Amino acid sequence: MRQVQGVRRALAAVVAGMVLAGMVRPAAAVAETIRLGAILPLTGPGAVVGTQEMRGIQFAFDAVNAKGGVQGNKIDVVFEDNQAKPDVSVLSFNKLVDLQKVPMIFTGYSGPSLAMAPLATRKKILLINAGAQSDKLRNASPYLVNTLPSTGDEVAVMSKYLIQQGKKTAAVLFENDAAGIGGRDDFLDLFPKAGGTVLAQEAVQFGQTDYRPALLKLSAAKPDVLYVVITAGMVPLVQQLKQMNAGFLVAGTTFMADPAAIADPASNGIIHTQVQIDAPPDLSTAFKAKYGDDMDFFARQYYNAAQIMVTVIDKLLTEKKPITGENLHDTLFAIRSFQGLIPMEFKSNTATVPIGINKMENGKDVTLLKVTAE
Amino acid sequence: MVWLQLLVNGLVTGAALGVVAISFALIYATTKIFHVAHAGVYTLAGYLAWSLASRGMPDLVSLLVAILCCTVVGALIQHQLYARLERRRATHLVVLIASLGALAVIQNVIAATYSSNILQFPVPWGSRVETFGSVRLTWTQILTVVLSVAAYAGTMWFAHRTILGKQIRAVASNPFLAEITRLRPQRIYVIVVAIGSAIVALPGVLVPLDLGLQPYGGVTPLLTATIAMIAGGVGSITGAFVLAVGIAVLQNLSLLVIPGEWSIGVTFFIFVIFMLFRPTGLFAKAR
Amino acid sequence: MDFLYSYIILAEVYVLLGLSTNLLVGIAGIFSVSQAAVFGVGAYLVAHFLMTETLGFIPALVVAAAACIALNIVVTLPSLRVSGDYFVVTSFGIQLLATAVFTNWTNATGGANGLPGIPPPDLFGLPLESTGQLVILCSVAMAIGGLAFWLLMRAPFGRLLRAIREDELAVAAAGKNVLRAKVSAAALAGAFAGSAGGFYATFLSFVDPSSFDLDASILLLTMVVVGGARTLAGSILGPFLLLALPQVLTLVEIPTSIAAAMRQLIYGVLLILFMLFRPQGLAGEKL
Amino acid sequence: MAGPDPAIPSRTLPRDEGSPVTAPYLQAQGVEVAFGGLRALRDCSFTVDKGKITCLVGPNGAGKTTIFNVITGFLRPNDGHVSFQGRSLDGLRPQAIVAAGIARSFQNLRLFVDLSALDNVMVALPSQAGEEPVGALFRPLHVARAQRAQRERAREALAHVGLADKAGEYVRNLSYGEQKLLTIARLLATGAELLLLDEPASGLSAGALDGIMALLRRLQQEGKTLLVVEHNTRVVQQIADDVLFLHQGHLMAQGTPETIIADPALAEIYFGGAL
Repeated sequence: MRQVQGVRRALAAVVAGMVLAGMVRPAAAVAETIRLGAILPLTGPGAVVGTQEMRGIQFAFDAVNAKGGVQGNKIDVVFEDNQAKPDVSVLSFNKLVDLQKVPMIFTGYSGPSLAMAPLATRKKILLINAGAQSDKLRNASPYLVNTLPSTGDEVAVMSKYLIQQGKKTAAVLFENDAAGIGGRDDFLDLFPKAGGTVLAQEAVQFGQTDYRPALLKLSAAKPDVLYVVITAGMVPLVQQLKQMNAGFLVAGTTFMADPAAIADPASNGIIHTQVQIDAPPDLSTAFKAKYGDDMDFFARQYYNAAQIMVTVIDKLLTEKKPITGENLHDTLFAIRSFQGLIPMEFKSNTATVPIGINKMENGKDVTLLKVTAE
Repeated sequence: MVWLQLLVNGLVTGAALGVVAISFALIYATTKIFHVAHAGVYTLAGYLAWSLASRGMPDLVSLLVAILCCTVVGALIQHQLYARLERRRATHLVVLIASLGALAVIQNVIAATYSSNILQFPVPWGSRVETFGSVRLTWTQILTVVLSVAAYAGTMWFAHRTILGKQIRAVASNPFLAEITRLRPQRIYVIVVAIGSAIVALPGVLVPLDLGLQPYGGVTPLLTATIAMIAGGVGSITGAFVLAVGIAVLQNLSLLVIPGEWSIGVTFFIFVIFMLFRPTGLFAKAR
Repeated sequence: MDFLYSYIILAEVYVLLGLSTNLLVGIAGIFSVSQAAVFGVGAYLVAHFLMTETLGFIPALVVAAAACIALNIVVTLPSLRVSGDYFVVTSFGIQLLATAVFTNWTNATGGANGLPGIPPPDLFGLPLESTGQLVILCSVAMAIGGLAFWLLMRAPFGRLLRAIREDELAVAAAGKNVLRAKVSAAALAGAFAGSAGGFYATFLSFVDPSSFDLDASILLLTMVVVGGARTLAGSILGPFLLLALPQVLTLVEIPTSIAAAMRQLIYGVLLILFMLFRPQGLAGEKL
Repeated sequence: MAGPDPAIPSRTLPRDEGSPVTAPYLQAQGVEVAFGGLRALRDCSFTVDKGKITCLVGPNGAGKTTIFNVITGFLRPNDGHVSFQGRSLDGLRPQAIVAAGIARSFQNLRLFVDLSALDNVMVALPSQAGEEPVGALFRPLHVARAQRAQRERAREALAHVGLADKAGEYVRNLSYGEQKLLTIARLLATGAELLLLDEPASGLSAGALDGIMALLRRLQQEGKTLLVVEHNTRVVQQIADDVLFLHQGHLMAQGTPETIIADPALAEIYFGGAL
């Protein structure tokens, strides 16, 4: 009997739980507020990047709202923490769409974005990814738009450059997650196509900053160049490379451009491709004043993505169309070219942006040349 | 000579890990509490030292203050949490879950205060390199080895040569008997967790000095240290230290034969197999 | 209503997992923190069969459950050999080993990229695509799981397991086969976890290693603890409440930059408070 | 009342074809047990006769509980053999030995404190339907029916030791004397015919002591054989048919209570050694 009673009580509590779950932020918001969503990792190891992304978005919309909003409409972004996990992302997606009625959502990280892509197609919700670069994101959904090139584009540019410089043998150090493995796969494919040979590869776990064993093993293969696809922990990496005093060139992707690593003298001579996105000095200063951190690559990307949304919403409001996911999507492709922090064009779901080859020198990141990927 | 550098790197990592292992072993052997929150104390030490160092405090002062704070935090966890649970006659499982809760609290207080970015210590001297034949070590690495071995020697001296150390070992071997002889185990427990926390603060500062700070970064070192403690035989400080060094060396050298992404998996695989065939550890005394 | 539906579906999947954890941890007293690994194997297997179109959903589920029965027996084997905290560490090891396999066995699991595009579940060839249909499917599954759990607990088998949790030796002295009962409990827990994995994979249409890591195992444990150990009511209550908790906490006004860490922090505080003041959870029995 | 109580299941073992009918009921031969350097049992040999109450006495550390552990399969001897009704028990697991008809109690009771008295007894009932998951899941009605019958048998076992009105009580709410009786009810539920009792009378009040002794006598009359570890010489004198005197892991003497107690050498060991 006790058991049956318990079950009844449990059922009551389940109902209560559902009610509580549904209570999120009463929808009695001000009429002229446009509400958007963002699903980013704000806790866990992914939070390093997620927090910067959140700040980029918040910073952009705060500025817009301070000036009275878009045609008088304030923009409010509801942030959801997905801990970089796909299942939490799906739950958050449904929550934002059903309860907050958001027409678009900012995402980052490949796994969560891929998990949400089918839902976005089905519900016609625009997903803007300004952080993840997995090649699979290119065709995951017509409603998933990437404002930065995929890793493959960067690898292609770098491979060509390396061969031109006479660096024909390479070793790969990659992070054992979607971003790192994607980059490794691209490199294994594209570097030989450009005429080079990959001698060795070694993985490290995300956030595991002791690279020494992997670096030692790779250097034993005596490559001309070490290609690095790692998203966090750059300062220990450059210091440990310096410690080894290795004879090879170190090359990487946009991920390499961690300001703290560039500032460290140990990074001298490292080259990397750089998805072009610059912040004017006054913007950087204001950002640093507000958050105490530099406006890094991800903050700039999401700031830029937020500005793209402002442009699209502005046009929709001018045309007096309702702000739905479908309209946002169509208008984005109708505008096609954007002048945000960097000029970009949407020929497909993935923006075409110039890619630079940079070299770290005496605490500065110097652009050697710029290429526009196909 | 790749293997030589790998071996030396393993010894460096292992020395720091060994100190984590002996601090945990000291606590576990005495209180029998599986103190997972120890990983939080370990992480806290680094952040405290970083706060002070980046505000211009001398490096040594930062280290000592961090050690002092961790001692207090450890004592508080024992006195406010574990002792209360003990009075309520909580099972092992309950204490373990409470400890997991305490770990979550410490980690997220850190994450909320410092953000979850990887932080670097502002110590330019740390990455300076010394060359010994074909082996190259940073100053931080050299300091890590020296201080870790000193911490091990100090702990051994403390446990075997001081009255308090002997009392602790008495309580560890038989809390009931110790109670009759009026050693007051609960008081000893607080002292032991405090001392263990002070010891773990050392690698807690030294390792991030080399590799950077992360709020959620304490769990893997603690688990590996736990494995070392069990494999070394619970109650044996030397066993815990030696096994920790051994595991770190093996993890480093294993790269010569297996891809690096499998090294953690292989470590735990060997451990699981080991537990099936020799569950009392290599250094355990015959009973 | 999709949000509510997906909340219910996910909670129901976790109820199946909670039943699994409750059987193993709460009832048989085998403190495993590797249930997420078994859950993951179930998910990957069902995903594999559906993506290669070798089996329909129900047969795939059956095969996955059978495989997880075998697997769970193997992973709980050390608990028959080592006890208490030693098994906890072994179990941690098994969990980390499983994560390494999920992440690195790229051919089978898609590696860190995961497996996208898993087809929706079908009932004998009839695909269930809408969330509404999935809610019904998962509710039926949860009802079957709950009924099975209830039947097991009221049968002599349930009583035997409770007795084993209290005193294995006394059970053996009463002429019962402790080993067989424990292995049976592990097998059942494997069946529950494996089929939960199948529902999870088809609902999300995507699996990757992050859903089956140590954090997932600990979340699962927390659900059982908060809901309450050893009862059906507790196993249902825990998942529904814990999945709703983050949503409720968004009602509290805290700065966004630290909101997430604060949420996790509250989570840890809850764990501690429950252990201190209500170790039986909301609707369970004393742990 | 003669013969086993019909309420309590009893099992007899088919005898080995070759063994003579005169094989001792329970026999230990040259049992050796060593823990590290300590020899807990050395060349320990004795027999126990069917239908008798045999008391096992000796100073602390003589190996009394160790021999219990050996007989019931909890401890593998380093050497030596134990046989029951002519059949060897060597290498059998505890549950197989219970099935063969030998069950034991523990000095520290080892009751299931979070279970009711009735459930404590029911755990020990042999071969119940629904004791494994397949039966529990797929034949629930059969299991429920069988449980009703089993519950009756458990109640009768409780009634037998005088705990009929305590069936629903949790163990922690029972007095120490009641808990001791409950361990005996649990033993009876196994259906074993040879009962090994580890200090059933220790720590009891005089009244409870008499109750236990009467109960042991009654069990003997019902056809059970009892092997009892006991310190209290008064209890030994009153209930024992036969006494085994164990010293330093070896059988020193065997005889009636009178002869053993009258032996000054044994008394010296017993009382001298105890002090």
